[in-house]
Amino acid sequence: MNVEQAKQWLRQTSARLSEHKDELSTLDHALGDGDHGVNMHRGFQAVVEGLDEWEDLSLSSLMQKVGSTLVSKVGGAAGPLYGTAFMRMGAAWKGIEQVNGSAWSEGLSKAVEGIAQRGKTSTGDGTLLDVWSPVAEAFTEGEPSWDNIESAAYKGMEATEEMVVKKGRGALLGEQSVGHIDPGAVSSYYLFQELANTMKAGEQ
Amino acid sequence: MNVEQAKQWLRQTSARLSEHKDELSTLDHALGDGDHGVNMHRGFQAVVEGLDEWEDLSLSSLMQKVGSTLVSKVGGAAGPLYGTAFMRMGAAWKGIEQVNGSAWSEGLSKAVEGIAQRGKTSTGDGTLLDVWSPVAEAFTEGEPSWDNIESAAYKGMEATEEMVVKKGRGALLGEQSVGHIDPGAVSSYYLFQELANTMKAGEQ
Amino acid sequence: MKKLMNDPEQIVTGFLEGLVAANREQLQRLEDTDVITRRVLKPQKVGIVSGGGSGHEPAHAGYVGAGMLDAAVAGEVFTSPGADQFLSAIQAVDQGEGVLLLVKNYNGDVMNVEMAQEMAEAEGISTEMVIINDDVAVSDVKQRRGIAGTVLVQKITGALAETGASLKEVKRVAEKTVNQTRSMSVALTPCTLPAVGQPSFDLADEEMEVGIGIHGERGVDRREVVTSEEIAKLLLDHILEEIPEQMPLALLVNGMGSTPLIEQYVLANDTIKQLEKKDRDVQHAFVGEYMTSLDMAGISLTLLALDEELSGYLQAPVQTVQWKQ
Amino acid sequence: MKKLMNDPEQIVTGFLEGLVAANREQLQRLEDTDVITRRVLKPQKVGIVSGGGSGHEPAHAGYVGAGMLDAAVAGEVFTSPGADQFLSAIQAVDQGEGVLLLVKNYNGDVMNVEMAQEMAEAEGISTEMVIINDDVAVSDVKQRRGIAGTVLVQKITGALAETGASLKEVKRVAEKTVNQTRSMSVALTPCTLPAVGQPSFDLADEEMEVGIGIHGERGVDRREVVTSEEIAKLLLDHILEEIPEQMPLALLVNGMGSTPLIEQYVLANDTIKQLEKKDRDVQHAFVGEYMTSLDMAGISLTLLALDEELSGYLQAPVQTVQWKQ
Ligand SMILES: Nc1ncnc2c1ncn2[C@@H]1O[C@H](COP(=O)(O)OP(=O)(O)O)[C@@H](O)[C@H]1O
Ligand SMILES: Nc1ncnc2c1ncn2[C@@H]1O[C@H](COP(=O)(O)OP(=O)(O)O)[C@@H](O)[C@H]1O
Ligand SMILES: [Mg+2]
Ligand SMILES: [Mg+2]
Ligand SMILES: [Mg+2]
Ligand SMILES: [Mg+2]
Repeated sequence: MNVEQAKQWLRQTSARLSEHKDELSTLDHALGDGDHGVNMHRGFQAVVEGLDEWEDLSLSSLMQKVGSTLVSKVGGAAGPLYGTAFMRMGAAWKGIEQVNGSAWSEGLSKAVEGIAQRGKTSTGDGTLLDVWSPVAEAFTEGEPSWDNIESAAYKGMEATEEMVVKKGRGALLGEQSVGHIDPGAVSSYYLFQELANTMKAGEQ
Repeated sequence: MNVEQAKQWLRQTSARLSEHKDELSTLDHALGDGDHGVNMHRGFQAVVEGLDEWEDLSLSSLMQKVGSTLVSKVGGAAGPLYGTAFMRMGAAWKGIEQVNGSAWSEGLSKAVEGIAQRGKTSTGDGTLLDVWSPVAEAFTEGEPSWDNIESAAYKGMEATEEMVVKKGRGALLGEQSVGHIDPGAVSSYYLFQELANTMKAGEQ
Repeated sequence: MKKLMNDPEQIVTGFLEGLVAANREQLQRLEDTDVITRRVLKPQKVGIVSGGGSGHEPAHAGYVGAGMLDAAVAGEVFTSPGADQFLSAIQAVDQGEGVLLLVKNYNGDVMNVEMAQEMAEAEGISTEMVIINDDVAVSDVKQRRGIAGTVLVQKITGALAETGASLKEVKRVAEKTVNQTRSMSVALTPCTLPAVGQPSFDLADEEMEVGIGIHGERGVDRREVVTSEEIAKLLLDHILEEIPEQMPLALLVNGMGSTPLIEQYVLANDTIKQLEKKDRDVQHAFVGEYMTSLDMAGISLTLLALDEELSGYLQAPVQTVQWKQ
Repeated sequence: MKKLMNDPEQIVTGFLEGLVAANREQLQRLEDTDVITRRVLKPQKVGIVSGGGSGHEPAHAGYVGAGMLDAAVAGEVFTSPGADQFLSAIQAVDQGEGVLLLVKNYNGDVMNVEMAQEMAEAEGISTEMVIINDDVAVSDVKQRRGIAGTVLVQKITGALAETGASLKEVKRVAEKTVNQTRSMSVALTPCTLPAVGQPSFDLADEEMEVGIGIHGERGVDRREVVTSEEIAKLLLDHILEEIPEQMPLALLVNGMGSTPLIEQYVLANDTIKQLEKKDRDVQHAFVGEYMTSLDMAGISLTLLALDEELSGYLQAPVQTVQWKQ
């Protein structure tokens, strides 16, 4: 992935999230306070607005910028989590203009580490980490299989439905949180699906 | 009318007002703030409760006591108006144990004077005075004709429907107050009808 | 209707008892009355008394304290208290310097106070009454109601009385303040009387009622709900017609009972901006629930044209439950 | 949904602008942020910062001023502000003595503040965070939310900081206050987010929701509306379980946004009576809208177990827009 592809990815993610804004908020209504769609939409819109201004940035700096924009504009819980993830990827990709093979797996596992630290959470807590973590694992040393990655994201998302939520507002519901898909997991799935879409389009 | 008849009158009025509480409030809803029934009910209930305690009072003192109780317990606009009317009757009947002929007309015209002063109002303003004033006039020097008195009260009450209200909350409506009977006129009509009923019962 | 209450007939009693229980060092209730007074009166001072029907909390009992009222008289909800209660308040706060009664322009209040004044006079207590009628929604000036502007009159008059001014002087300044105060209101929802349980009028989902009073009575105009900016403009247009140009202003943005503070400040913001655009100098701005109408959603705007005298008393210290500065 | 507002997305901005416009001598908004600070900081003092999602007005910006907060950070409605905003607040109020952040226990708030602390540390500013979690409705103590009790922590901490105490000392007392503060709420109606326009949950005409938070989330129990006396008992039963016997108390009766003051005091009355029946000494009682949830009707009760230290700081002078004493 080069800077242009990264931008493409962010633009597509933004469009996708804006399409699914109400769906994400409705999911959050069941487990949280019903604003996840609004938050993500606001944040990625700000990212897309920024893209034009951030023309000459390196890939690493772009990721950092995206991260801090998400912290600032998403707010809530998702802001610092997504923000940290992007900032950690940016840090991992310092000096790299084209993410390949091990850089992918390095970047993603740093992102997962960041989310786990920031959210004081681990996999199985029924959060977006349950998408990010299997996705990171699906990046092996070689060139990524985008189909594998997409399906890892999908399965991770689905798995949250059966989990007792342990972190975030959903945790207030205890056992009653079972039976609901986590909204942050869904937005993360969209993010990775758009990554796969972008990269697959580039391969053709 | 002697003290016992006066008490009978007050008891019957109280019962009548309590029966018509909602009707009076509904009328007041159109012209005012919808509480005339509640106010009058509260006031006359307090009067009836007082009657047992005020056993040894003269007719004059009883009327004064009724007046001050109405001021205190009816509150609002009707309280001082009804209260003043009773206090003035009481003052007019000082030393009189049995109201007859000219005492009636003297007492009622003092009451009317009191209402006009207290309310800064005159007949035709679409208020309870439009019942009290014709009633006072229907008491001539001789023995009262209770049928005449009752019908004077009735006509006075009815006449308020066509009037532009000039005093009280109804005055805020200006021309739009036409078409509504004044609630204070209706409660006054009940008062005088019960007076007639009491006195006619005594005559038999 | 859902309300935090016990017996609806006892809601006023509950309020008064709660207010005193929460502020025991400062307030007391006169036995067998619904009169709240300062626990300790400042000696040799004209007494300032206000009152009226309940349902307008914190008015008036919330304004009893140093720099404002000496006593407040509470009637049943939306019903003037009887003359006997006003008399009790007068007797309690008179210290030989006389008592000023600040009365919102409602027939019942005025009549009850006049009766109380007559009774007080018979006891040798001098009293004066000043009638507050700030509501420009009513075109007939004689019929104009007293609404939120009342609290500004109480604040200024109370501050002056605290200095030891005479009854005559206190009355003069109260009347001047009344003359320079104008208000107007808008309701987004009606209110519901505790004992009635039904809204005082019906209002469709997208409607607002313009020019309402504080007793759940219908307003002078009904129209579609508009933005805060437009509401500010609508009310200001009416109010400013009667406020002398050039004079600096005090602004009161008053919530009607169930309008959240966030919305009150949004409207305050639009109001201040529009006044500044017209080059009006807003010297003081107060935002909050000062004179409510039970659980009505809505707002009133009040402007007071200031001179140095009024501005000084408006800024003077005050220590009541609801207004402290 | 009827609200006094313009663009629903701009309601927070309108509030902040209105608050500053109405209180220019006292407050300012940091450029390009939703951070409100004192116009003039007291020199050589630990900075006290609080913040969180909006919709809880007057919290927190209404508590910025001498004796309480130095800065308040406002997020979107019910959404934590980003770490960058907390950082701006920290930078603005740090005077070399460090900054204490008072944070209600929500995941998002805590994470954003932690990020801001890391950034501040990188700039050499020392910070501490104290997490407030007074809501006994949540049985899992780790998940307990910060609700109205927050303002008592802010009041006490702010008063101590004003004396020039060290960051460590201020943190100690803040934590002690948190440990001794417990709250619980009841809703008679849900709230409606400006941008959503739909009630946050449905509640039948005769129902109330027990144990709600301040973000329109459902409570822990739903039942028929009962009297004020019974609501007081219900909430006190839960709260008192965790309040040490014997210690004197401060009571906060907090309106949730559209509950009229008359009802708040009715409940205050019942609460104080019941506490006194249990021989509890209510030394201070506060009644009003301190921490709201938009236009929700309902109430929370907070008890704070006092010792001399806390009692002293609770009584100390304070000069903010919304809390003056
Ligand atoms: N501590 C945490 N660790 C990991 N993910 C979390 C945590 N807290 C919340 N989340 C994620 O954030 C999502 C909610 O985000 P959002 O609704 O935007 O924020 P908020 O909860 O502040 O309203 C949840 O669905 C969950 O995936
Ligand atoms: N100034 C007045 N003069 C004569 N009667 C009046 C006056 N003001 C009000 N009234 C009478 O009082 C009645 C209203 O009484 P009520 O509803 O009990 O008091 P309030 O208007 O204070 O709610 C009116 O219907 C009218 O008959
Ligand atoms: Mg959410
Ligand atoms: Mg009436
Ligand atoms: Mg009335
Ligand atoms: Mg949120």
